[in-house]
Parts: sequence; structure tokens; C-alpha cells
Amino acid sequence: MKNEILRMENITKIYSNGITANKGVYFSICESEIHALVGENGAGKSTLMKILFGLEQPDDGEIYLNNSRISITSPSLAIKNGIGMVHQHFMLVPSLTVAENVVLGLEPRNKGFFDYKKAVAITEELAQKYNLFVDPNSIVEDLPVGMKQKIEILKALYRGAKILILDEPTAVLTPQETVELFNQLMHLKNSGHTIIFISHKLNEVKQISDRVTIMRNGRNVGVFNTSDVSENDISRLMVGRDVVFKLDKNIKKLGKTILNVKNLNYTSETGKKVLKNISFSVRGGEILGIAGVEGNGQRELVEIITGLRNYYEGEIVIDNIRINNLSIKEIRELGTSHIPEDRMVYGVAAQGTIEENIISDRFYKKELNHRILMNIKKVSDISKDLIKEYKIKCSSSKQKVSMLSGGNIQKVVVAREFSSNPKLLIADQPTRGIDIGATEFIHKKIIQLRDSGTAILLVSADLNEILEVSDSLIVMYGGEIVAYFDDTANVTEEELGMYMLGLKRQSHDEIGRVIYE
Amino acid sequence: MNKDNIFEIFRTLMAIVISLILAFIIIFFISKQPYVALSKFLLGPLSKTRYFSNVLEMAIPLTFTGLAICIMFKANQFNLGAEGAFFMGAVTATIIGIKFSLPGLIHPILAIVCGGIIGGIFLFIPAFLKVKWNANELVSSLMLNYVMFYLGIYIVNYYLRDSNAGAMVSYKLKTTALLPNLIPKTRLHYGILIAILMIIITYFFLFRTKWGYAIRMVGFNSKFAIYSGINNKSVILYSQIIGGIIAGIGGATELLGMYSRFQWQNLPGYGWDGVIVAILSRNNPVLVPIAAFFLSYLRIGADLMARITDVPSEVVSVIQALVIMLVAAESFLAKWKHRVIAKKAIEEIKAEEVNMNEQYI
Amino acid sequence: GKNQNNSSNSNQDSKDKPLKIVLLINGTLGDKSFFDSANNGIELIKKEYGSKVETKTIEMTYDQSKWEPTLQDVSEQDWDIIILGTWQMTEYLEKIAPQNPDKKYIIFDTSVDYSKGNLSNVYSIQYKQNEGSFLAGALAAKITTSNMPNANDKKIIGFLGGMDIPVINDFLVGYIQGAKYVDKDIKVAISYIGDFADSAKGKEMAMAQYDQGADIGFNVAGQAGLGQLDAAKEKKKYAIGVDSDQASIFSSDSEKANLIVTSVLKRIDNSLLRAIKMHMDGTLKYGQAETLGLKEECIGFAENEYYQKIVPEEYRKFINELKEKIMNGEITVDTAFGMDTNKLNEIRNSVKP
Amino acid sequence: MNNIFKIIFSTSFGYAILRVTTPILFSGLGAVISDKAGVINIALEGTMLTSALTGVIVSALTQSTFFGVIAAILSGIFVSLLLSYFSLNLKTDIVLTGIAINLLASGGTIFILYLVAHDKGISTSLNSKVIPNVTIPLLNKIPILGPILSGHNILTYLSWISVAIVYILLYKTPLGVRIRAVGENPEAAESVGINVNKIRYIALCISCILASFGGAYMSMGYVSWFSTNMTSGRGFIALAAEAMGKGNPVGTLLTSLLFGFAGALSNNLQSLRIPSEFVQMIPYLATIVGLVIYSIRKTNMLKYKKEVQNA
Ligand SMILES: Nc1ncnc2c1ncn2[C@@H]1O[C@H](COP(=O)(O)OP(=O)(O)OP(=O)(O)O)[C@@H](O)[C@H]1O
Ligand SMILES: Nc1ncnc2c1ncn2[C@@H]1O[C@H](COP(=O)(O)OP(=O)(O)OP(=O)(O)O)[C@@H](O)[C@H]1O
Ligand SMILES: [Mg+2]
Ligand SMILES: [Mg+2]
Repeated sequence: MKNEILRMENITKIYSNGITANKGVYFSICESEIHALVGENGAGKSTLMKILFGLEQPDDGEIYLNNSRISITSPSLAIKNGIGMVHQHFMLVPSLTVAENVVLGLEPRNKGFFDYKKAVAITEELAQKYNLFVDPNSIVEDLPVGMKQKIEILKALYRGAKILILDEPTAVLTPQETVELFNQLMHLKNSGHTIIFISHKLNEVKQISDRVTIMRNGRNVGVFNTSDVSENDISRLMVGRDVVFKLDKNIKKLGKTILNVKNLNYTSETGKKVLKNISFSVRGGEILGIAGVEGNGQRELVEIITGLRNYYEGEIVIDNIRINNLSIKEIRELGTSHIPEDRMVYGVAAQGTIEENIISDRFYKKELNHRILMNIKKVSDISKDLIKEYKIKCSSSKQKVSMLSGGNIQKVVVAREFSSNPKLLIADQPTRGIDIGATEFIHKKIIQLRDSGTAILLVSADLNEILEVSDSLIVMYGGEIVAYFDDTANVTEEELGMYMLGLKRQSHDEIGRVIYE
Repeated sequence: MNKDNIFEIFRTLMAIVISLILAFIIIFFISKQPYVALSKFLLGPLSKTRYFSNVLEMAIPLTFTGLAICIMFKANQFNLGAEGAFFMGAVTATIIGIKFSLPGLIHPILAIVCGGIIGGIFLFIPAFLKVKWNANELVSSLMLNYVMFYLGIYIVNYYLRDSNAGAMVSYKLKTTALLPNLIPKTRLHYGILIAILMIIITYFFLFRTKWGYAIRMVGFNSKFAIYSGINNKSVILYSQIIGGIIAGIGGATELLGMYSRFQWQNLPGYGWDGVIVAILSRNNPVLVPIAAFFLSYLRIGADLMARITDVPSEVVSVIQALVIMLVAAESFLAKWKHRVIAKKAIEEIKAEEVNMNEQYI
Repeated sequence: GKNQNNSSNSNQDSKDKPLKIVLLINGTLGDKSFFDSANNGIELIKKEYGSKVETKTIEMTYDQSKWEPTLQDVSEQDWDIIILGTWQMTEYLEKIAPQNPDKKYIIFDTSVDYSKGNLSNVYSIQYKQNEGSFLAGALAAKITTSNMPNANDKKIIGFLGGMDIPVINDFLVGYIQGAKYVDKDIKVAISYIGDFADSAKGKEMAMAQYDQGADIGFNVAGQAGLGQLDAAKEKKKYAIGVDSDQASIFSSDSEKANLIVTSVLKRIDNSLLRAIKMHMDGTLKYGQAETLGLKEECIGFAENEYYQKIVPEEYRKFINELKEKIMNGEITVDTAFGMDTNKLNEIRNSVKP
Repeated sequence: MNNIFKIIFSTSFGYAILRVTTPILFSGLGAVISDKAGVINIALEGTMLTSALTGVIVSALTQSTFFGVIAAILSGIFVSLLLSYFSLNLKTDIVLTGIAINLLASGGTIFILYLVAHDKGISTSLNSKVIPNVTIPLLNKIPILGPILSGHNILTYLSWISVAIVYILLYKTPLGVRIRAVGENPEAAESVGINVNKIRYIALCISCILASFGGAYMSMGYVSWFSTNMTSGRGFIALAAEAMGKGNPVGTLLTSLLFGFAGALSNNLQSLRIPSEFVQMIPYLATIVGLVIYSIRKTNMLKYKKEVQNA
């Protein structure tokens, strides 16, 4: 056993809304180890790490660094103590450049002025040293997530972090990027850093970590050497039951074409050609997956189909109706549902109640209104039914969504989008950042929907998910479709990765098959 | 009533107490009769029916502008044009009250309705500019206030001015247009009923209709609203139009209830007061009358103090400002609240642990 | 019940009890204009009668909704005389005075409508400010056509009003009439600041008038008008003050004071002292309105050291003659009260530069 | 019409524009800083008023212009602390705090003026000092430009310099980077150890200091006294100028100038007997129109870009 470097004892945290996120947690890590922290959504992982990083103050408990007690009342103290954190949600300032983001808070100065050149040099040097290549001069908001991830790590390293907390760093990465990240983590570990690694992907935990701490319901329910436990053991401890990893899927029963995208071209505001001549179609009872590294046009594609973006060229037909000039409401009324990529931005009104969030696509309909006033009893009944059906953990249907954990917020979105009997479902990263239990649940629901004849377009950066859930699959790279697979059963992750990174592409004919008519 | 509400009430009371102590300290330093002054300030409004009626009278316009701003803020539209819409509502009511001859009940109703319409039309402007060209509504409405003011003054000055009067005022309104008093010997007029009605309508509109729902969703997260298929632009438009209508109705009501002719030479300031009321009531129409009453009580009490004792009226605004800031201080006592919650939760956790241990044994 | 007792008591004991006088200001003090002047009236009364009077001044602020309640309040308290001013208060007074017949009211700068009856306890004072500004206009016209050091050859004079309202326009009408009396071709640059507070804007507008060729201006805009005096100093042009002796306000700044040729004084203080004196003598005509002007020394012309120094003797003599003519009715000065907007515009346009 | 042109093309009109612009520009820059830090400063009006009074009182007491200005700034800092404490520590809504402070300043200044000068209206009984005008040696010789640009109050020149200072502060110093970061993504700033509240305190403080210069200019430059509510809404106009200038120091300079132009025009047109109500509307209408033109152009540019790209 290596030396213990940091220990948290008896940590209790109560948020001012009364939620107890950590209950007497004991957590300890050793020098130069990669220590995984796992647990269901809302188990209290992020909270524990925020306490360690000084973002939240514990209501009880102590923290020891190298056996001496410290108090971390602010992130700057954490940084001084050599603790760095890469957050689950990026903590970057979009309008600043990479270099500015890296040095923010600890800026190089020259006669009192901000020394931008030095900042660039520092960034380049760090990038070199840790193999984390970024362009110091680009503006952060234009960068893909993989790049943002690297910036976050660089930020921590620049501050001399010896202990690095990574809160779900791989949720947004491709397998190749994940592999790369893991290489970098090993590199860091070997150079004496300690890494706390939070993830819902147990295979990754198995792969990279030395030890694993499992949390459940705000408590630490066990610490193990990773090699001593199997994925099943971990998930059982996390969830309290066995989790099925293999999905049962019926053979697809294909219906008529629901979504048809023809020769779609799109140029972004900044003048970049984001989509180039995209054509494909999805039939009822089919799940078409779109794989691709983030930033290859998937987001724009989804936003165009759902009506969030306009001014494009080409034609989109949903259920035989051309939607180019339709409003979002009209598109939804054609039977389209949409699970958005970022639930906090589009998916919910966090300040609203669960009820309010559930009826947002149908609040105006006759069934929910008597003449002028809304039928609040009906609204409440519908919500209660859905809460039950989707097992949303909450105290009542009038609870604010912002008080739910990430997984439960996602369930609210899913419940709304699935319950409108869609003909077409666009599911964009439907399980990003949520735990295995909830992921399993959502996957099952998607397949249920497909079996009832819905056409489903599934966009995901999680290859496991894409391969498990979708029936057929296209790969996007650089705004183009570079591959089409009729049956996902014949594809391996590695092969997919090659297409996603643009190392390989299919012939025109092969891709052409994606248009059925 | 849940624990949070109890705490809110307690916190508000504490804030009031502390600000009163501050007020007392100030009064103590400047007044030769501090105790009289303070008692006038605190209890004066309750000492006579007429004084209390003054409180209610003043709460009426505050309620209207408070509601107007409440609706606009709820949609996250930072429109400060209620001030001008209120003014124009009053000008409109003046026009109707002077130029039309109508029977009793219909006359004020027409005047108020028209006041509302004009208010709505004016606040449509910043809303339209925002929707059409994304022009910042805060700026355009702030500037529009002045435009409405000068326009109103122009109308009164050039078309309605009573040249026999010794000041820049309009002709007298026809008596059929005036809102009669509700309680004799006071100035409390039927406008209070309109205000109450408006509170109820606003509440139901915001919380029980689909339009209100759309407003709230746009206010919470406009991207979410757009994604859900809500027409963001129309919400931006109608929330501000409705705000303008309510403010306009308020102006008309105030004029017909409290005055016999138009005589404002400045913006009366109820728009800014409405912002205070809306924020104090946390944009909840049901709390608007309470906040309006509070502000109005504070002012009438302070007036009585200034009138009867030697405390100058300017000190009153200092005290008011302190009270308002403290009462709206969200984090005031938050630490204390957290400690109470945390202590209880920790005890619960300990108890849970004991239970678990027992189970193992 | 209780209040009535109190007040009747105080009436009975009026011999030994002091006379209780309250002044209601429907604005705030510090306007350097008639509210301050009215308050000064109270000071004069105190000085004159000492412990025989008990006084109080209540500022009701500019919030009109407070005016009626305050008037009602003091009417129910044990004051003997309630002094108030401005036209805006007349309607309230017409309503409240009849309800309190044992109280005496003095209202200045306006008159109640006695034809409504029951107002035998109200005495109204009006002022002929147009008489004073007639003299100001005449003097300004003399100066602009003169070859005094800061005068130019353009026949333009300035008028800086606070707001486009009757009282201000009453000044204006007299001013224009006076100027035209001297020289038919005089042009008047007229600006209204829009309020009585923004002295910076007052300065800007006065600067603009001076830039347009005016070499003397008359400000009738409370404190906002004081901006004109700064402008005069900056542009080296003349100014005429109003209400109080503005040259003496700036006596510490001689450069400025030396440009303020005179001020038209509206002596509300004098008129109130006069009224109280008459009340004490029992000669005050309650139930009537009086219009006071030059003759009663309630409108005046600041003939201070600066006036003597700046204005040539010839002009001073001329002004004195005019004064006589006005007092003996040889000249009648027009008034803006009751004048309709079109007529007023006609007058203003006739002198447009 | 002729008259109007004669006025507009006179050098004194140009000079007047700059004079009218000064207080708006100072406060507008103040608004830029606080806005960049993500805290809207509605209290600019109250700050200007407070410092206008303080400057007058202290310069009269010490008989020193310098101390007067220093005191004006200190009073601005005091206001900013009040604003910050309530809005940042006690979490009172910052708009409400701003409104309350304006209320407090408008009553408080009258009260203090009364205590000090026994006058509720104007400070003329205090022998206060003024900040001098300066003639710029070579500049004043240039025809047309000379009379417009030279001979202004020191603070007018300082306000121009402040545009550059604010620009440099925001874009070239560590503090500026932090201010922008805090305004754009406070969590991100916090996560790198920046004390968000501290930065906001500083930003509000600088914002109020700038407004204080505007206030000092009002009572010690523009005119030579304090009078009640003499700022007359200039703080709000500054907010408008800042928003119209899209939070950019240079943009704010331009919009402040637009305001100055409209204000000067309105002051000048009065004497031409256009109904004064309309003339007084000019600055405000001009802002609205300016805002609309600006926004239309922006919208059109976006549309145009799209059309070109997708053609
Ligand atoms: N700022 C907050 N205020 C109130 N409650 C919070 C806050 N942050 C987290 N919580 C609550 O605390 C509990 C623990 O949340 P935490 O974020 O620590 O979970 P987690 O284990 O990180 O979950 P996930 O896997 O979804 O990230 C949850 O119930 C959550 O709703
Ligand atoms: N101030 C807050 N009040 C109430 N709930 C909050 C608050 N801040 C965050 N939460 C909720 O608590 C949960 C955990 O929040 P946190 O910020 O820790 O994110 P996370 O755990 O990293 O993310 P997630 O739970 O989405 O995986 C989230 O669902 C979030 O919506
Ligand atoms: Mg988390
Ligand atoms: Mg001349």
C-alpha cells in the first residue's frame, strides 16, 4: 500500500434546500494512484469533490492532507494545497482564448499588464509537457468538447495540481479520445500525480483505476482494489441490485419512411460549411444511429430537423410533409419528439416544477384546457402518472426540477418526449452523464418505442450505446456521411472509431443505401 | 404552510425590526422628539380612518404598476416602461373624461379601457423593437418613458389645457367620468375594487392559463420554451403589451379616482415604485398587494412623522431605502437558517446510523 | 369632538395664547423662489411678533396625493391661521375651508373662487409679476440696444423659463411687452428647461441663447434658472434674476454678480407679513382676493449696488418712470392668466429671432 | 430650417456637445465596467448625485478643488460599498438595491445640504471651488477644431482619457480578464480560485468612481454649485448609452456623443419655437432610433451573411 496523501473524514453536507448530499462520508486516496469514485446519480460524488475543492463547505467532518488537518474554504485554498478539479460541466469562459482560460486567475504579468504572449508560451509549454495539444489562440466557444476537456486538464496542471479530480471526464469523449485521455492520465500518474476519477462507465473504471470507492445515497459503501471486484459487483453495490448489461431486442418491423433528409447543406454564422449534402431516411420501427465525434455536424443536423435552426438548403420531410418553413410547434405537431443534447439548456426550465416541465409541448392542447383556464387537475394527474411510469425520484410533482439529480432531470425530459406518442424521435445523447440504472431504463424505453412503430434517430458519442441500441448506423465526419451500416451487429467499436476520426470512409454507393426510396 | 414560508416570514419580520432600529437611530440623532416621531412613523397610519385610507389609496397605483412589472419580469422582459404607460393611461382617461359625454357607469369604464389600450400600444413599441431587431427593451423603454411624458404633456398643454387655471392643468373632467368614493370622508375610491379584480385576473392569467404558462416558461428558460414549440416572440410581445395595459389602466384609475383634472407636471414615479413592489413580491401577483401595502404604509407613516414632528421629509427616503434593501435581502439570516437545517439533518443521520448498527446486531 | 373643543378654546383664549400659524408648502424648500420666500415671510412674522406667534412650516413635497390630506389634517388641528399657496391648492381649499369655518386661511399666488360661496374665512393674494417683468423686459431691451461693454449689436434678448406654465408665461408676457415698449423690433429667444431642478440644462440653454446673439437673458426657472448666471459669466453677457436677489446670492463671485443687472422680486414674504399685520389689526379682508404689485411692494426690482453700478443712470431713470406709469395705471401690463395657448403662441412667435 | 443649420454648424455647438457628453460618458463607462462584471449598476444616478454634493461641501470646507474631487470619489466608493454589500453579501436584488440607493441619495443629499448649508435647494451659500477649464496650447490654434476641442474642463479631457483607460483595464490587464470572466461565467471564475464577489466589489467600485467623476463634473465644472436632484436622470441615460454601445468603451463613447448631440440640439432648438415638448423629446427619441438602426444593421448583416453563404 502506498502512502495516504489525503483523507476526508465524516463529511456531511446539507444543501440549504434541505437535501443531504453527503452523510458522514469517509474518503481516502494514496499517492500516485488513480482512484475511481462511482455511484448513482445524486449519490453525492460531485458534492464530495466540490467540498474537497472548496466550492462547498461541509457541515461536519474534517479533511487531512498528508495527515495534517486543513480547511478548504475556497477554490484558491484548494489550489494552494495542490488540488485541481476538472468539473463535470465545463468551467470555461467562452469568449476568451484557450491561453486566457488556462492562465485565468493566475495570470502572467508584465509591468502590471496582462502578458498575453507569456500566457500563450505557458500554454504551449504545458501542452508539450503533458501531451495535451491545443491551439492557445483559438476562442474557446468554437472548440469541440474533447478540446475543452484538455483545456480543463491543462488549467489544473498549470496551477500545479498534485491531486487532480476529474468529474466524469469521459462522458463526452470518443473511444479514441478516451484512450488518449487514459494515456495522459497514466502519464500523469507516473509523474507522481494522484487522480480521482468519477465515471458511470464501469468498464473504464476497471480499465484505468487502482482503487474504487463506491457511494450510495450520500454514503461510502465500500473501497476496493479495482482488481478485486468485477463490474457486476460494483454495480450491485451502487444500485443495490443486478444490472442487465445486454439489451434484449426484437427483430425490427419496418414501417413506412417517416423522416427523409435530402441534400441538406448548411453554413454556420461564422461561415463554416457544417453540413455537406446530407441525405438519409428513417423508417417507422427503426433506430438509426448517428455516430461521430462531437462537432462534426450532428448538433446542427438535429437542430435543423427539429426546427431550432433555419436558413438551410435542401429538403426535410417528416411523414410526407416538407418542414422547411414550419415552426417548431408545427414540427412537433407532426409527431416529432426531441431529447436535446444538453438537458439544462434546452431540455428543462430548471426553475419550473416537474409538472410545468412535463406539459411544455402540449400545454395549449384542448385536453389540458377548459376554455380559458388550464385544467390543473389533469396536468397534475398526467405528471403523477409519468413520474410513476418513469420512476422519477422526487418528493412531489410540484418539486422544482433544479432540485433533482442529473439522471432524474433527464427522466423528466424523456417522460415528456416519449409520452406524446411520437412518430419520430430524435434522441441526442439521451443518456449522457447518467448512471447505469437510469441508462438501462432509458434504453429499454427507446426500444419499446421503436417496437411500437416510432422512427428513431439516435445521436450519441457513446459507442457502446450506439452499437447496443441502434439497428442501423451512419457515421458523420466533417459534416458528411462517411459510412452507413445496415446492421450494427456487424460493426466493431474499433472500426467505427476509424470512420469517426476520418481515417476511413465508404464509397458513394455504400453510403447511398441509407436512402431507402 | 411549509417550513420555508415560516422562515421567510420570520426573516422578513427580523429585517423590518432591524431596519426600524436603524431608522430609530437616525431619528434619534436628528429629532428632538424621537419617540413621538417613531410612534407616528409606525402607528400613525392606524390612528385615523383617514390615514389608513391614505395607505390604501396609495397602494392602488402601486398595485397596478407592481402587477404590470410583475408580468413583464415574469417573462424575463426588463421593460421599465410602466412609468410612461401609467402616465399615458392617465392622459387618455383625461381625454375621454373631458371630450366625451357619457352616462355614469360607462364613462369611467370607457376611460379606463382606453387608458389600458394606450398603455398597451406604447409598451408594444419596445417589445416590437426587441422581437424585430433584438433591440434591448430596457434601454428603449427607459427612453420611451420620457417620450411618453413629453407627448402626454404636449397633449394636455395644447388640447386640454384649462386656460383659466393658474397652472398647467387640463379642464375638469366631467363628473360622470370620476370614480366615486367608496367610503365617505375618505378618498378611497372604487379603484381599489378594480385593483383587486386586476390582482385576481393577473394571478389566474399567469398561473392558470396557457398564455401565462408560456410567459413563465419563457421567463425561466427561453431556449427551453423555444425548443418546446412555444412562440417566444409572441410571448415577448404580449407580455409587454399586457404590462402596458395594466399600467395604463392603473394610470386611468388613479386619475379618475384621485383627481378631478389632469395636473401632473412630472412623471409620478409609480413605475419605479412598481419595480420595487414587483421585486419585493418576488413577481408573484398574490403578494403584490401586500408589497404595495407595505411600501405605502411606510410612506404614509413617514409622511405623518414628517408632518407632525421635526423630522425632515428627506430623511424619510433614507429610511425607506434601508427598509427596502433589508427586507429584500435574500441571504439575510441565511447562515442561521442553514445552521438550523443542518443541525437537524445531522441528528437524523446519527439516528439513522444507530438504526443501521442495530440491524447488524 | 375633541378637536372642536380645542380650537374653540384657543379662540377664546386668543388674547394670551400665541397666534398659531402654519405654512403649507406644496413642494419643498430651497427653490430660491416663492416657497423660500413664503417661508421667509414666516421668519419675518416671527421677528415682528416674537412670542405672540407660534409658527410651523410643513413641506408636503411635490407628491400631489399628499396635499389634500395634509390640508385636512392641519385644519382639524389647533392652528388659527393656515397659509398655503399656488393655484393647485385652490380646489382643496374650496372644499375644506367651508368645513372649518372657525379657521382662517391665507392663500397666495392664486385666488379661490369666491362665487362658490362659504369662503368667508379665506383671503387670497395674487401677484402682478407681469409688472415686474415688464420692467425687466424694458431694461433688457435698453441694454441690448445700448453700447454697454457686454452688449452686441443684435436686438436679441433671452428668456429662460422653467416650464411652459401660466405663472412663468405671465412673466414672459410682461417681459415681451416691456421689451417691445422700448423697441418694436426686439427679438426674444425663449427656452423652457422642462423642470425647475436641472441647473446644468439651464446653463446649456442659456449658453445657446447667448450663442444665438442674445446679450441679456431673464431666468424664471427656480434653481434650474441659476444655470443662466453661470452661462452669463462664461459668455460675458448680462442676466436678470428672479424671485430673490440673485446678485446677492453670488456676491462672493464678483465676476458673476457684476453681470446680474437686477432681479425681479416676487415678495411673498412681504405680502404674508402684510396680511398677518392686517389680521392682527383686524383689517384683513377675509372672503376677498387682492392682487398685489409694485404699489404694495410685493413685486419689486432689486435696485442693489450692482444695479446702480452696471445700469447707466439714464436707464435707471427710465425704469423709474415706467414704474410710476404702471403704478398710476398709465400702462397696463398684459397677463397670461386666462390667455389661451394660441394667443400666447402668437405673442411668442412675434418675437421669434 | 436655415437657422437650424446655422446652429448645428457653429463651433459653439460642437463645443456644447462635448460639454453635455462629459457626465454621460463618465457614467456610461462606469456602466461598462459593472456590466462586464455581470452586475448592473442602476445606482449610477445616486452615485453621481452623492459625489456632486460631497465635492461641493469638501471643496468649500477645505478651499481646495483637489480635496473636493478626492472626497467626491471617496463618497462614490462609499456608495459602491453599500451597493456591493447589499447585493453581493446579503443578496438583495441588485436592481432593487440600485433603486433604493437612488432614493437614498436623492433624499440624503438634500438632508445633508440642509445640515451643512441650511438650504434645501442649492449650495450657493457654500463657497465651493470649481475644476478649471484648460486651453490646449497647439490645439486651440487649429481653426474649427480648436474652438470645439480646446478650452474644456479638465474632467472633460479626463473622460476621453478614461475611455482608453477603461479599454486597457478591461482588455489588457489581469483584473480586466477576471472582470470579464466573472461577468461571463462566474462559476468558471470561481473554479480557478477567483473570488467572484471580490472582483464584483472592485468592478462596482471602479464603476462608482467613474460615476463620481461625472458627479464632480456636474457640480464643480458644469455649474459651480450643487442643487437638488441636479443629475436629472443622466445616470439612466448613461445606462442607455452603455447598452447601446454594447458594453464596449468605444461604443459607449460614440453613443454618449450621440446623446450629447441630441441634448445640445434640443437645448438649441428651443428658441426657434418648436413646441418645447417635442424638442425635449429629441434625445430620447434619438436613442430609440439609434438603437433601432444599430439593431437593424446587425440583424441585416446576419441575414446577408446567410444569404451569401447559402446562395
Ligand atoms: N447546489 C445544490 N443545491 C442543492 N442540492 C444539490 C446541489 N448540488 C447537488 N444537490 C443535491 O445533492 C445530491 C447529491 O448530488 P451530487 O451532485 O453530489 O450527486 P452526484 O453523485 O454527483 O450525481 P451525478 O452522478 O448525477 O453527477 C443530489 O440529490 C442533488 O440533487
Ligand atoms: N442551487 C441548486 N439548487 C438546487 N439544486 C441544484 C443546485 N445546483 C445544482 N443542483 C442540482 O443538483 C444536481 C447536482 O448538481 P451538481 O452541480 O453537483 O452537478 P453534477 O452532479 O455535477 O451534475 P449531474 O447531477 O447533472 O450529473 C443537479 O441535478 C443540479 O441540477
Ligand atoms: Mg455529479
Ligand atoms: Mg444686442
